[in-house]
Amino acid sequence: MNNSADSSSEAEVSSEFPYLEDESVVAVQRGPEPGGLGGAYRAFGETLRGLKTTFARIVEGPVTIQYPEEKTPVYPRFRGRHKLHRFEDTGLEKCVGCSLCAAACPADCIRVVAAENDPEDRVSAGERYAEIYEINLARCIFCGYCEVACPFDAITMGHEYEIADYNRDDLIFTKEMLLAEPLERTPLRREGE
Amino acid sequence: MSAEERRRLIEAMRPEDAEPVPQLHQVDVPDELRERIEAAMAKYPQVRSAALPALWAVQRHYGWCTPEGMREAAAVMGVTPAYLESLATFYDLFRTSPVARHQVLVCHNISCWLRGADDLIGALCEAAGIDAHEADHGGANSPDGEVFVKGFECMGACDLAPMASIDERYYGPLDTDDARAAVEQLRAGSEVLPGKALAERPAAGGPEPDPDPRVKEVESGDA
Amino acid sequence: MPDPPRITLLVDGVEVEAPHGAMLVDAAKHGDVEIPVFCYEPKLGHPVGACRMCVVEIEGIPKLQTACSTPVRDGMVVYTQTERVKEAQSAVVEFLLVNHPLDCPVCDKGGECPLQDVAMGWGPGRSRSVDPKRHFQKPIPLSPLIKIDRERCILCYRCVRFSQEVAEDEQLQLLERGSSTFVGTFDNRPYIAPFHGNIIELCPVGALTSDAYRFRARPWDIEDAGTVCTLCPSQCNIKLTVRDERIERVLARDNVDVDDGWLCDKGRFGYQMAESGQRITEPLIRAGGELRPAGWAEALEAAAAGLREAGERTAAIVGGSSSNEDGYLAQRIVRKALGSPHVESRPSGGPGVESRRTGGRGPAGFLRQGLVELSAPRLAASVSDLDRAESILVLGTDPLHSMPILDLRIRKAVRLRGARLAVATDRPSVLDGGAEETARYAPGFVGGFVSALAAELGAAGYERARGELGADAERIAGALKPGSTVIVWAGPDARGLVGCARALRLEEDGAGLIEVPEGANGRGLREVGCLPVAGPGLSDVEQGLDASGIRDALEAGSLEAALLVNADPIRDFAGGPAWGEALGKAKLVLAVSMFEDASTRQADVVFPAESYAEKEGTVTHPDGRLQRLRPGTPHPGGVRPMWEVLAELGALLGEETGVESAPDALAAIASEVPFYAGISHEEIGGTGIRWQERAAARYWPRVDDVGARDEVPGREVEPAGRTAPEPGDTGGRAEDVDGVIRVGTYRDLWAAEVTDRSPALRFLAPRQALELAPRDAARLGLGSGHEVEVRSNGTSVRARVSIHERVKPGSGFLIEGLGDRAASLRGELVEISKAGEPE
Amino acid sequence: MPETRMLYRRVDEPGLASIETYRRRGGYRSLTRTVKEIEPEELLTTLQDSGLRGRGGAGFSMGKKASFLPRGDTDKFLCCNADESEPGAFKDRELMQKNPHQLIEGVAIAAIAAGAGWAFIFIRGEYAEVADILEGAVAEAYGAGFLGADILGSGQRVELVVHRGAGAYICGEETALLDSLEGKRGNPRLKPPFPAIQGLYGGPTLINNVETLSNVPHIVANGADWFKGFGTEQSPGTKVVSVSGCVQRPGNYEIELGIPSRELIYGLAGGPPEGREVKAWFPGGSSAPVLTAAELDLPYSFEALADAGSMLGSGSIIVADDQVSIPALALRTARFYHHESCGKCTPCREGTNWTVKMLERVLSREATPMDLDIIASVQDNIIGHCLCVLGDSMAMPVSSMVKKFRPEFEEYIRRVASDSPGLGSDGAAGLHALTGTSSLAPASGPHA
Repeated sequence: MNNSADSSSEAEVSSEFPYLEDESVVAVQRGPEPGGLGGAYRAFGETLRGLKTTFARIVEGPVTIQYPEEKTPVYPRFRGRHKLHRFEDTGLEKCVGCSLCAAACPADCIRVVAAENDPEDRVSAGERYAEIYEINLARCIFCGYCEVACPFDAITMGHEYEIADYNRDDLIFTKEMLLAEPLERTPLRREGE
Repeated sequence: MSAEERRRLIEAMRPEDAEPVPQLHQVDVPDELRERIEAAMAKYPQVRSAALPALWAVQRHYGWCTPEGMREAAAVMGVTPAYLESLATFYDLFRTSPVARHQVLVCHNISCWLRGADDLIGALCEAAGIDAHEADHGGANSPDGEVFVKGFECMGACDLAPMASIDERYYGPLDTDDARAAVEQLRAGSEVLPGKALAERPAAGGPEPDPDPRVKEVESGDA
Repeated sequence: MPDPPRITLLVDGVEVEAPHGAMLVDAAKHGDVEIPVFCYEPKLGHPVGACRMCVVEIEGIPKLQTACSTPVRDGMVVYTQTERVKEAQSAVVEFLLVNHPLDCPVCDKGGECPLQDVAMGWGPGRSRSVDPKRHFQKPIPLSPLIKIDRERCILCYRCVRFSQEVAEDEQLQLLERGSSTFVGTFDNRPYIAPFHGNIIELCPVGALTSDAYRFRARPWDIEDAGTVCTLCPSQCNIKLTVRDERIERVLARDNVDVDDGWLCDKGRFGYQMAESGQRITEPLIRAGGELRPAGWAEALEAAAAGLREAGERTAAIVGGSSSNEDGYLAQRIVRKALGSPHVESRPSGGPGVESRRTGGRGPAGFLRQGLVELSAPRLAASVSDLDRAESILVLGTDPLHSMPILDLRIRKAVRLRGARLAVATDRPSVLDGGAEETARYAPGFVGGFVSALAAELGAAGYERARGELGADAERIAGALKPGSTVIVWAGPDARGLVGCARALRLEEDGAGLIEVPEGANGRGLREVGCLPVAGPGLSDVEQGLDASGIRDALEAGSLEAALLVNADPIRDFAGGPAWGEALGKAKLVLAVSMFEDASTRQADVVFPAESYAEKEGTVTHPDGRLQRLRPGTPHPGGVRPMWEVLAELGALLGEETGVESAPDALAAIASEVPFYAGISHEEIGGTGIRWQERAAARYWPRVDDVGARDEVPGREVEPAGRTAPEPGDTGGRAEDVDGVIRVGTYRDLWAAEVTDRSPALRFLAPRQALELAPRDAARLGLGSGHEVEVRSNGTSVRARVSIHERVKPGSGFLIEGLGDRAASLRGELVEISKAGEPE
Repeated sequence: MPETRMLYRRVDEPGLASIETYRRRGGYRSLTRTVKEIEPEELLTTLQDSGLRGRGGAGFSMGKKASFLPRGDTDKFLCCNADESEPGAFKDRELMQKNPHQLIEGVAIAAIAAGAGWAFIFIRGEYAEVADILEGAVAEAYGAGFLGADILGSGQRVELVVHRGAGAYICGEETALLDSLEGKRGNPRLKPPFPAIQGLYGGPTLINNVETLSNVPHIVANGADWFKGFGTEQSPGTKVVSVSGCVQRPGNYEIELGIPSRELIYGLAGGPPEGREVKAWFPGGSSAPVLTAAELDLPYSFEALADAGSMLGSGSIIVADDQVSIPALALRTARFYHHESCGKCTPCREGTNWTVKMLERVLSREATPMDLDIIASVQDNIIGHCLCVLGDSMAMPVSSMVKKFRPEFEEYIRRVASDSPGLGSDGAAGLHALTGTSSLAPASGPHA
């Protein structure tokens, strides 16, 4: 750094805050004199603003969602329960059992056991398919890394969030469950909602 | 290959199917072939140098490097047949599939191509009834099994361009009429392209020029 | 060998110290600089510089140089990070990827793939190629064990070089040329050879994959567990790939002093035996003629009761795969708790059992003395000594079958250093091709040959033999002198070897003996006391019966109980089925076994055995290296550590060992085996330690302590009552007798339980074959594939004829270990009759 | 300017290939002198002093190469490289076909100079008839005592084997030749060690070209100073130049180096056919970067051609006239090297393969302007990065063609947009593609 630049920046600082180094300075900002309209505004202004919101909501009606009869809508990029996909044209599974999702998973909740395709009776498009594909949703933290890791877009995060169950074992989702067309029960939030 | 085919293939694989060095009693080597190979083995300081001569001998004997021929040569030489097959597929002049009686290799490299090699191949193939593209990309046999035509890389006879090597003898320069004639002659078993053979061609510089005075000296002796 | 001097070079501006003559790639590692490689693999011999990945800039040389083939010099200045180097390296990656399919998600190599690593580290990041890639038929079987995907191949030639320059089978070759080159075999035959599994590990891409491992796991799914393979005496260091507590694969764990980083296919694929669903996983007790599951307490009590009753009329047979701890505790139970001297670990027993006709057994005194002499630390060669010896003698064994990894080691010495190899065996050896001299003696006549060799080498007290035997011995002796020699030998009959050792001065550096024992841990078991003639540390003990003695005594009823620790004598021991009858007569047979086999069928109590993958303990390599077995997978079902079971059994029988852990068991051994004194698991570590190199080696018993006699060695060892071949008698005269040949036997590499129990290896299971010389076959009117019956003294074996050119006329060979009586015919003159036409 | 015939002297004399005629013309006198009068050291000095440079392509001093071989009793070997496979080269063929004994005498003398007891002539398998002639001549020479265990009773031993290759350009590379001679695939070896130290069967090996060795009897007969009276100071002696392609009299011409190239192409070889002009020419076989018509006046010598960015190589000129499509020529060139690449090292194996694919796309009009840059960059990535020079041999001429005739390449690419079908997608299309005639139709003019 060169010296001239140094000194000039120092000069700027000192002109703005002339007492920076030497004295403690207390700055006092004075408002308008009390009394009159100004005084009334100062006393009730914020309260009225608050009441405006209150009355507006009264007019709007109740916002409580009657869950589970009604569902909370989610944003389009909401990360809910996973889905596995098939190719639309051939019906083959997109997953080739590469285990990259399992590698990416920070919660270690995905288990993939691969097997070799029989070219006569294919499960997936490549040489390899997932014979076992399990996600332990009890452990899943819904971070979406599996989706990012997947080289074939075979796994995506869906919108479903109603996954609670009575038994931990039932939270281990198998390939068949993940491949099944999920019941679209979760409404999406509309634009700007 | 389906999984089922593959499974059958694997199940059919027996340890004895592997091909280590065959023993002589396991093969039936024709005497003439064996003599040729053994003569070649004796010519070199190390036996393996005889690998190319051995393959040449197999090719001369069977017309091409048959798997059985390579096994026989391997048994005589004490190497694995795989070793010989590796060589046979490396070198362009060895055929590893059945080949017609007469072999016509047509140069399609730069000098010959500049002077019409593609036309020559076309004419030869037309006369022999062969697909020219196939002949130019790997070689093809005529349906009657008489002529094999293959587009070949430079054969070191650019002065004859466009040229062809017919049954290991060079002929050139050839035009499309020569091509038709050559195929006829091969089929008929008569002399091929008289007058076009390399052996009959004089040096390009024409008749012997006056000897350079400095060179004369070398030529003064007699036997 | 002295370490090469160290030199200093400058790599990317940093001073790096490296051994002189090291290749730049390796030297740079000393300075933490990684130079990417594909084709370079020092295990394969000389570098070929083909992949061009490792180019670097060297000051003073205008062209970029391949670091894999450039030896470092003092003061060399090397740049690995310049623009020029980076461009060249990224160009090579781009070129390689022009034809590589990039099917990483489905490729087994994904995640542990050098091509992935190098492409990420040094590649251009994106390819400019839009042209179609090279296509081949997708994975096709190269052998029943290996699949080849030629599209993925980057033509680094490692596999081909392995086949040509390491295993030297030359079955795997490059076919075609240029960019059409592919790896293949002759006429699309399978590539089947004993070491071919190594090419899977060598392949830097997923072109060669293991059929058994295909798609089983990803590198991030697995754990590695280092241990030692105990399927043969090679005791190669291995790494188990474990997923979900199952072994999915076995990889080599480089230990240059043991295995050079190679594995045989038995070791590589034999893990399936441990994972077999047929294993015995709980103790069994025979009740009403049937074996039924029982609890450990019940089974131990039943065993203890039976043994208590038999007392000193008990014999123990300890199988070769047992650890030192198993062997030590078993002999301790038999010797101390039961007071019986009958402990044996050698399938062939002592000298003399190889032929009923050629002689009886030798005196036990010799045996112990011979052992002490021949196994003495000063005569012991290490495996690495083969890398230095000027000549190598292979005597009486074919390492391919008996200790496969030595076969590669010997080939390496011959190929890379030009070591002189001499082979003296009865059966043609696969090493013959590289040998300077070979000698064939008739089966069973090794003793005569060795004595003749000792005479030719100038040992005192041996007479030179005449005739063919003398000439053979002279040729072999000529190939051995001068210079340091390592003798790799096997066989119960070691007469004359002491003389050879003295004459060749094998006590000097870089020379010595390596005995190939019959069992995987043969040497360790011997040293912890599993011998009828010697106790732990080869101590002097009351003499017991050897294997055939035990069998006879069981049959005669003078022995009542048999303890079979990891041993199946019916399959593995000389006598074979005769053991079945002997065990049938025993009052108690206690078998420790992984599987139900011929011997457990005669057992009254069966303890489930551990596999080597579950075992904790130690084994001793034939060159004296103690190595650790470390559990890689949990014990299945009710299987328990064998040291624990034996310690409890001992306690039930009143022998408190105080062993409560595997280290305790080793400590107990170390306290009784003087030359193992003080050894611990920590000291053995990951790569083992040779006890000969420890201070305690001085406690090796002295020869005089074991009562060496004054006679010259050649005579003293002559077994009593034996008709030794006369000097000049080749022993091979049998061909003169019409229709009669002398039979030798050998243990085929694949004649083992592991072959039957591992689905991947099952296709290799051998069928009994009688190998004959072409001349004998013609004389007997036999052709390849004919079924014959081989008979002698009422023993008969059926076999298929197989004709081999290098079999000595008059000899024939059968395979041991197939559960028939072939081993009983060893050394016999047999009659052969045709029993069927070829299939 | 006339030829200077030394090696080609009386080349068309009937029967020159027989030992009688050869001896009548003074043959084998040099060998006789060698074994009877000259010490090997003196012989080496003569060869070194003569300044004879290798005629195979690299142009290294032959005497110096021979002097690199270690002395002593190790088994040494001499290999004569008669695997003449470079497109455009055919001089060795004619030398062996017409005067085989000159070569055999040269081999024998060089073997004695190098102390090699074994000599091999590695002749390409395509030259079957020449190999037959050579084998006949070798048999004659053995019969006359000029070869064998005891040459002319002198105790000197030279065993000579004619070894036939089987069709692989790469075997002309000296270490690949050694591998092939050892019975392996002809893959070049890593150097060092150089063959002079560790060559055939691991022994010291001297490798020389046919023309080089054919010079040897003349040098021994007349001395080094006489030899230096020919040619230039840097490369004395005569040089056989093969001229082919679009010229009226293709063939071998023995000249002294340094004459103008125009003299060779137009004077001796007659130039392109009537009405045509030289468009591009390879001065040293197909692996030399091409030169243009503007460079026809360069002196034909190692130095001048190197200065012009090309090389003399084995001395083979291929002429392309103004009717020739340079992209098609580039493809032919690239295809040859792609076909002949042994496949051992990556840049050559994959680089030649990729270049061919790209050039095929240029010719089938599926390329984009970016492809030309990629082609050029791929050539740069090959040059200097391969195990042997084969990769460079493709990259250099292709690179030079793209550089010097870029507009012509671009024209193909421009036509993508306007898309004129009819030339077919086969990359072979078009010797005269630009002129609109199909390659399989007879081309007009003297080419057909």
